[in-house]
Amino acid sequence: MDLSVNIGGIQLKNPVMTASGTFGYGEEYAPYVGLDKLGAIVVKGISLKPRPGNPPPRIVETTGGMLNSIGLENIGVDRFIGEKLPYLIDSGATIIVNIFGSSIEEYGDVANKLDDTHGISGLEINISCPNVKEGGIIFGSDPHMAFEVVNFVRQSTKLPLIIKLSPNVTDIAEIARSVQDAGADALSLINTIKGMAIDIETKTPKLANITGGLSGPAIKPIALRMVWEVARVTKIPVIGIGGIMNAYDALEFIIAGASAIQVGTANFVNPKATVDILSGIEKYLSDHRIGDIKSLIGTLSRE
Amino acid sequence: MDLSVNIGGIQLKNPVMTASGTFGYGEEYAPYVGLDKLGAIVVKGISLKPRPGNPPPRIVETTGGMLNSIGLENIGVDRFIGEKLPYLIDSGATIIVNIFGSSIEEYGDVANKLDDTHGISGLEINISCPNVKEGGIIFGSDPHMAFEVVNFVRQSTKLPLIIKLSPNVTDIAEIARSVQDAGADALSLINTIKGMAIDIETKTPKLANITGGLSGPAIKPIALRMVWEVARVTKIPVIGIGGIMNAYDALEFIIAGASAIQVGTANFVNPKATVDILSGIEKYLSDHRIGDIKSLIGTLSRE
Amino acid sequence: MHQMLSKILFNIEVSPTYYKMGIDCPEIASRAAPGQFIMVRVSNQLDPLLRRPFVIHRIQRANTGSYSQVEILYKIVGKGTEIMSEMKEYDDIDLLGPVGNGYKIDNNIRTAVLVGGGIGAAPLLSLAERIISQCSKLKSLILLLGGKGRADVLCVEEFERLGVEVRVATEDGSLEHRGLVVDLLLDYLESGDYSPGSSTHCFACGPDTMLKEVSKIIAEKGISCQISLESRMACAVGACLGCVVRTKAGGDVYKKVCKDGPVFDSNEIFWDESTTIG
Amino acid sequence: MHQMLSKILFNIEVSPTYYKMGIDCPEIASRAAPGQFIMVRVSNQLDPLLRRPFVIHRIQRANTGSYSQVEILYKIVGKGTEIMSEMKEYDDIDLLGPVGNGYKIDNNIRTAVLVGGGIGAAPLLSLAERIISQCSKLKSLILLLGGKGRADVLCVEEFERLGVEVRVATEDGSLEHRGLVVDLLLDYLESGDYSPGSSTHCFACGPDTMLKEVSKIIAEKGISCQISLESRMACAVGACLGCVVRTKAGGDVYKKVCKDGPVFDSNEIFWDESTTIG
Ligand SMILES: Cc1cc2nc3c(=O)[nH]c(=O)nc-3n(C[C@H](O)[C@H](O)[C@H](O)COP(=O)(O)OP(=O)(O)OC[C@H]3O[C@@H](n4cnc5c(N)ncnc54)[C@H](O)[C@@H]3O)c2cc1C
Ligand SMILES: Cc1cc2nc3c(=O)[nH]c(=O)nc-3n(C[C@H](O)[C@H](O)[C@H](O)COP(=O)(O)OP(=O)(O)OC[C@H]3O[C@@H](n4cnc5c(N)ncnc54)[C@H](O)[C@@H]3O)c2cc1C
Ligand SMILES: Cc1cc2nc3c(=O)[nH]c(=O)nc-3n(C[C@H](O)[C@H](O)[C@H](O)COP(=O)(O)O)c2cc1C
Ligand SMILES: Cc1cc2nc3c(=O)[nH]c(=O)nc-3n(C[C@H](O)[C@H](O)[C@H](O)COP(=O)(O)O)c2cc1C
Ligand code: FES
Ligand code: FES
Repeated sequence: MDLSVNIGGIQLKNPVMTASGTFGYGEEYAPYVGLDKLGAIVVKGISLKPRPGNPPPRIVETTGGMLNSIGLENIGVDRFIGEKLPYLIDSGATIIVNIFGSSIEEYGDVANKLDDTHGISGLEINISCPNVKEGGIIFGSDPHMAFEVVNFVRQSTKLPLIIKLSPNVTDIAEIARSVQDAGADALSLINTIKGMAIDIETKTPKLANITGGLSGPAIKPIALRMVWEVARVTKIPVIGIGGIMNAYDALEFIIAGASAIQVGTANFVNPKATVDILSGIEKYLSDHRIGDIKSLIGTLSRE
Repeated sequence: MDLSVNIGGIQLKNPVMTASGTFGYGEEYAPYVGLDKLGAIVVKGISLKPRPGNPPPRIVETTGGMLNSIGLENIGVDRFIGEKLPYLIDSGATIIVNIFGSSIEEYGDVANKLDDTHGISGLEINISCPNVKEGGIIFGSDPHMAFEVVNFVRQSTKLPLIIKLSPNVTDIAEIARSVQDAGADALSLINTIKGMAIDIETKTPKLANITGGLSGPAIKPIALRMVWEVARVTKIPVIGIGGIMNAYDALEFIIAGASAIQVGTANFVNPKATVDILSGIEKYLSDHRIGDIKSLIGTLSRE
Repeated sequence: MHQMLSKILFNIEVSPTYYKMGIDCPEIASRAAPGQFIMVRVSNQLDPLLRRPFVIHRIQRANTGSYSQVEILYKIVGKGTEIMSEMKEYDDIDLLGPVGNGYKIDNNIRTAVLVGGGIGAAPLLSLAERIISQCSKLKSLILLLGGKGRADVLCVEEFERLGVEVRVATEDGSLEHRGLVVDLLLDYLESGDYSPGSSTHCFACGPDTMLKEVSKIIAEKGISCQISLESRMACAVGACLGCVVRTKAGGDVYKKVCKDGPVFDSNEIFWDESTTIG
Repeated sequence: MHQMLSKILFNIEVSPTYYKMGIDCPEIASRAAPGQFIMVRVSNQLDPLLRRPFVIHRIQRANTGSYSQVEILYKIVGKGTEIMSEMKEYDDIDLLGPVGNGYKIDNNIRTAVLVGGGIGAAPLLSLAERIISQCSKLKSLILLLGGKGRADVLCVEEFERLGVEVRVATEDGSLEHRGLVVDLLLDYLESGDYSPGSSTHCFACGPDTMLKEVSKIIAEKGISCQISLESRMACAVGACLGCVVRTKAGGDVYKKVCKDGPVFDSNEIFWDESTTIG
């Protein structure tokens, strides 16, 4: 059975990846999962300088999901390279580094630093961050700004570029086409959906940051729809993300057009979620006598 | 205890309304709920001519929610007035009619017909429909088109106008301001979020229409965030909708800035949901010694 | 129609993956007719969210009125029915019902042919009981029952205890005739063991493919046939328009399975690949 | 750290809304230290979605190794704990653990003051057992226990059976001292019944407001104090960065309650109105 897929130049042994920010730097889940068994490990979003993140409370459970306002806390690209990358390389994992910045230049700088670093298979560019220079408008919510940032990062690195799209937009396919034109090698979607929860006793938001990003099975139908919308109009591989809890969910995304999938919130519920999903996919393929997972991608009929 | 609220000229005895399309024409739920006990009954969306709706399957359950692709099946405005309205008027309910059209003119025509009809307290305008003339772009996803349709309907009727906003947009506050400027008396949000589900055995969409609208508690955090975003930047009353299952949920929306709320999917789970929510709100008010619900609206602190 | 919390009297596995649940529920038992259904809330939490529909398998009324129960027969097919199978005696269960239109039973029926596929046997037991008690001219009551294997052939003894003649088909041949229940129907109609015309009625419940076949075969013989449909449901009260089925009045004239059905005259339905839940 | 399906041995109400659950779980029992916690998956469905954290109340190790259990003590506060309270003997429960850093117990402790508020008594029992078995120089082991009413004062007998001196405060005066547990701490420190300096240690668990007070009082006396914090958690393995608490190293230097804690030196924590779960 051939489970391998190629994501814009990154060869994955199978389509099951971890979603950025839900799997730490890999080592946290090593007691549960053989890191080298997965398609790839996507690490927590990294910026040029360390960032403290938002004040707590940072998470709150919702029906079938959770809100987080971690605020992209991370140790910065230098400490990542020095402290976290060696362990990951040793583990034998395929490593994808998720990066972000608050200006176009910062995106470029992080990408450039990682370009020279051994052991990294690709970058995932999180464009769901506010552009501080342009007054806080989210890069990923405007096709032109999205083009600009991807175009700039494209020139800063030779590594394969996966652009991670924000779902908080009217037309995600438009943004997708725009970053494809800017030189993206692949797309991943969706990031979290902006949401909120209120404590009715204190009359305060349940998150100190007021709003946060919704993830988990609650958002799966929305994510699946967006993956389908994007995969039909783009030529580069799409990675499906959003509420994938089990192999059935993963297969829905693959049939909708995703060449690979990422598992996020499910890791918290079941630390072995990724490997369980992988073996569930294998079982489906063998039950359905499908020899190569690539032949399942985008096979949705009645379109 | 004063539970009454005024929604853009419509006086409601309490803030608990039914959401369009989830409560039929009222009579379906009369065995469970005293229709005159609720703030208002919002009926299933009505168009100029009867519409058959989409082919089945039309619904599918998702985690904490459901997708529907009813396709706005309805009996048309004339049969509504002749066959359904008399019962509703007899019941003593406050009646709000949800309307839609596939062109600006059609919106105006329906509004105009209802303008002359006795017993209707207001109209709710569903702008989440594709504008057939303009090539299918959704009225509610573009601030200018939203302005146009509301402006036109405003001239077609003297009835109070509640504009129901679509969540499938980058910036819902922008649309809200736009329809406020066009003469809306109130806003209601959110309508369903576009989603999808796939049967991995048949490799077909679980809905015959491929995509559908997601509703239910899964979307509550998104709805609440949008209500908060809209209520802070508009002057007209806002009605909160989306995943409200119990009084706690309803109170979150009111604290976030909603002057009233609508209950949708919850009716299916608990046919007495509306009255249970109403008595839960009353209990909260009395426990917290709040004499007038209006003093609770928009009291979120730490903004 | 009522919504209530009722006590479970028993919940037993009657065949692998098939369960029978008895519920102490006079409100429903006193009103329900064969073919009507109930909506079960399987959890207090919000996953699974929607109620699940189950047709009434049996209605037991006490003369004194102090005790009367409804029974449902169900198959584990997903998470909702899985949760139900774990419920215990004395547990509370949240019900809505009775819902929908049941079978219309003509008092003058002489011959009744019941056709059930798998879990489709469920409504036929209370139907058989009602036919027996209501149709004084009844001469012949026959049940054709099909299933994949012997485990899917349900309630044969209960039917026989009522005096119903039961013929069985299994796809794997593990019980009686190897083949489909429609084979049994064709045989039966061939044999001519029935009085043609309006005194013979057919009642069928089972998978769509079976119902479609049965409808076709029966229509050719000019016998009236009532079928019990399934559809994905949300409200079950006719409000959401989610459960519709195409009718012959036109490809886009729909009826609501919950309110106009779930029992329909087989001539009404327009069969295509996406009828109801497909 | 392990994830496993374990058997529930008992699940009993010990006081209104407070339950004690025993779980047959040698993997955790053999490794766990006082102050560590487990993550419980309360349902197989997706609502509630996240695991719930519970500190280890007691560890029972069998000499033979054939049987060893952990106990948790919990209060019903929401839907997750509500579901747990309905679990029965022999039911399976999905656990992750042991998680986090427990109490650091100095072998030279002479006086140990345990301060518990409400459900905060939970970790103190295994802690008391460990102190007794580990600290050969121990002279005095005292527990100050507070609660709203008598129903919130937990496990007094269990502690007394270990020889711990227990003093109780209730806000409504329904048991012993009317007032807060911090009153008891002030009295105790006033009385000077302890050897000042490094041989006295304080361990506290309870609501944030109590911990904040205790930390302040203890700091003034120069006694070392370990506190056990709560926070909303998702992963419990240090991956999501959701559970952080502010530290004194600066308003925006955070530590992870799940991985750096849940037990912290009270001097580390920066208290403000939004510390952890507030
Ligand atoms: C009027 C009516 C009467 C029925 N009577 C019986 C009965 O007596 N015994 C019995 O075993 N089954 C009966 N069914 C089917 C039964 O409702 C489904 O098997 C059940 O809802 C599956 O739930 P689940 O959570 O186990 O499966 P899931 O697959 O987890 O269900 C997911 C969703 O699909 C819906 N769904 C799945 N299968 C069906 C189906 N066949 N029909 C309608 N909705 C479905 C569920 O309601 C739910 O919303 C009846 C259905 C209808 C419409
Ligand atoms: C390390 C640690 C150890 C704990 N030990 C115990 C214990 O031994 N006994 C006990 O009764 N309780 C303990 N708690 C608190 C316990 O986890 C919560 O009471 C429980 O999660 C509430 O779940 P619920 O579904 O009943 O409440 P809900 O209000 O429905 O919970 C909703 C959400 O908020 C979170 N939450 C609610 N209250 C708390 C809280 N106090 N701390 C953290 N998260 C919370 C839940 O995990 C969930 O995500 C501990 C918490 C932590 C962090
Ligand atoms: C706690 C948490 C932290 C996250 N951090 C990041 C991040 O740093 N960068 C990023 O691109 N996405 C981040 N995400 C988004 C996830 O990678 C993923 O896109 C999202 O959670 C949807 O997938 P899921 O429903 O499977 O969790 C984070 C999500 C969660 C829940
Ligand atoms: C079955 C169904 C039919 C609906 N029909 C309409 C409609 O005709 N017009 C409309 O404006 N909204 C319609 N809606 C949207 C609801 O009114 C509501 O905005 C949405 O369901 C979110 O609320 P909820 O989560 O409480 O259900 C429908 C929703 C459902 C579930
Ligand atoms: S299930 Fe709602 S109309 Fe039938
Ligand atoms: S709970 Fe995830 S880092 Fe602590």
